[in-house]
Amino acid sequence: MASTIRVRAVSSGEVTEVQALIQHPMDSGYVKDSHGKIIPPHYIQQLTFEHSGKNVLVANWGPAVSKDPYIKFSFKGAKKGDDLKISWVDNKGQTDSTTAKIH
Amino acid sequence: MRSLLLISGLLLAASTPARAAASQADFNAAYAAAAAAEKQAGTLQDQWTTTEADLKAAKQAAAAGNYDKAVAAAKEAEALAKASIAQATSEKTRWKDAEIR
Amino acid sequence: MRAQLTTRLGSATLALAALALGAFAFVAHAATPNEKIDPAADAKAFRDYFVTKFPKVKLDDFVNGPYSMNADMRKQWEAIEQFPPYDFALDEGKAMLSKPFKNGKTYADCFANGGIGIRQNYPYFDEKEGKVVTLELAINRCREANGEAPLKYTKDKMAALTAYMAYTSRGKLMDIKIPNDPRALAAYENGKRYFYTRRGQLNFSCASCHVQNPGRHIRAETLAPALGILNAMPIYRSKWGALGTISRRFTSCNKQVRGVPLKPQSEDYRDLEYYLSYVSNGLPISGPSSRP
Amino acid sequence: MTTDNGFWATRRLVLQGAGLVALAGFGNIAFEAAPAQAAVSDKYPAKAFTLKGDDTAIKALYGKTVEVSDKVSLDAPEIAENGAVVPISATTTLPNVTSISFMVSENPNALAAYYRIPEGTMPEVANRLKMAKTTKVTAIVEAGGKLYSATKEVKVTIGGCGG
Repeated sequence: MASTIRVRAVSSGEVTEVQALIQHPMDSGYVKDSHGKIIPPHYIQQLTFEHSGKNVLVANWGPAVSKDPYIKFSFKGAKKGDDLKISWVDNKGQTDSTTAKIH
Repeated sequence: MRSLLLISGLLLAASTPARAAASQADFNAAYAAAAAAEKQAGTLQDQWTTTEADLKAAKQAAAAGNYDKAVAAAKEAEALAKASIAQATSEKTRWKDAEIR
Repeated sequence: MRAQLTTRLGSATLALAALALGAFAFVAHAATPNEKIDPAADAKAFRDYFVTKFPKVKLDDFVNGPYSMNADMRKQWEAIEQFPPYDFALDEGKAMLSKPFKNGKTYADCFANGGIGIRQNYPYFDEKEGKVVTLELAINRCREANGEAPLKYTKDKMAALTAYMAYTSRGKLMDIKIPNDPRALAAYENGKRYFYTRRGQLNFSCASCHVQNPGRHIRAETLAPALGILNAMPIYRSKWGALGTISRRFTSCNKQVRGVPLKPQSEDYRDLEYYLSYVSNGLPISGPSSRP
Repeated sequence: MTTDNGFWATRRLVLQGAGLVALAGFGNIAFEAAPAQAAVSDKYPAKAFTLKGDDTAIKALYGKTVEVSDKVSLDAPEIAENGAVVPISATTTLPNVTSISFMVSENPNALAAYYRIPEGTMPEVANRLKMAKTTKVTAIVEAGGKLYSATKEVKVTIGGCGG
């Protein structure tokens, strides 16, 4: 199965800018389906970005983060060609992870 | 414009509630008239969702034995369908007036 | 009972009001019968109308719909397009294009250049058949010719595939041809008729919203200009939380004016697509795109 | 999985004026360990995400009070084009930032996202949030152990809670 995580990590020398998009329904638990039944909550709770063994960002999310969530941030200390590991876990315990090269 | 006035007359007639309780026969007649008009609107590619909703409501009310409600909904559906026919008929030539030239 | 009747009467009255409004909305200039159909002149007038109405909008920017005329919305859109939610669908469409059918053939066998960079040539008029063929229709015909079940026209796989095909055509200019065939001209004219014809209980035509009022709001939505509107298809609408095709957009437009939509890829819809694409000739393909 | 560069280059044709877009190819790796080999401070603050109203959420999340600061910059649209997807970002000139969070006052649960910012990570984050209706949105920056905030109102005409 294709990864649920898409990453663009670009180094401009000192700073690496990271953008990620994750395929996830992010169901809030407040929305009804077409039959009027509540769609149970299903959302990513934690998303972690790790560079050379150290977390560079930990995102804690509630159900108010949009479907197919997006995040952008920047950090120092990485160079082109380095690995960036991204992983998430949702409220049902499902997970995914990927490793991206910094460009 | 003449047809529009005609429709408004029909509409008012349709909206006057029946004094006596409606029967299944009343419903059948009203529904058949509405369905025929809606079919004609269909051939003109101009049915309205509101007409469809009224037809459905009419059927449901009739199935539940509420013929007053069923007849009223069918009559409204007929009025709406006729309005859509009038619209489609007048638009057959009138659309040209809106065209950018 | 009384109350219910009054409510329903309300909606009927609305219908009448809408009709009456329609009747007085225009100073009629009488249509000359048997007018010559001149698509090139139409297209020029169409483009001139928008360029004159929106002098600040660059021609190529019309394909960006409401974002060409609202700075606050444009900023949100650009933020979303930095990493758009349809990104996953593009991958899916790309994979679909090259994945063999059961008989070993692929979509690439049905389309010029393997289906890459050809979006701007659709729809086209098929002189053998005497009808307009849209990209969505061509995709399903390709499937059926190769023993595959057709895709649903409105979303999901069809949207993903057309998204990828549009994506590989970005920046190419819409290039719709009307062959010297009276049937092609008739299809074009029928599409134009559909575009300008008022319908639905709200008595709106496509043009009521997308010619007369682009940039303005209807309920909560900002209306897109008709010029280049299909160049951005398919679109990911936040409202849908998914990609939708041209078929889906036509269908939802009809419903919004309280009209019963036609079947996807019915002849009127195809002709409409033919007309709207033709008058947007020369504007770049920008699809897929995100919209509210 | 790879993506070719021409792909993104074409996109730029249409996206004039958008920020620098570049791409990273990346490989899939099988997922093995549980994702949260996280430090204690990286524990998911489950309770704070269930509360109604900014104040209760802030209390549960931080246990301290917030002061408004012009050194916190919150970027939010005046009118959300669709409440389901509202681009929101925050940045600050304050030093020693350890976290940034976003509160959407009118949502059923005010806390939307809470980012732990380790040393070496810039105090700047952009994300997309849902908003049920017109609401105040607040960015809270934790810097040097204190809380600073900036608030904006976002008008929502198409709500982000379905329908």
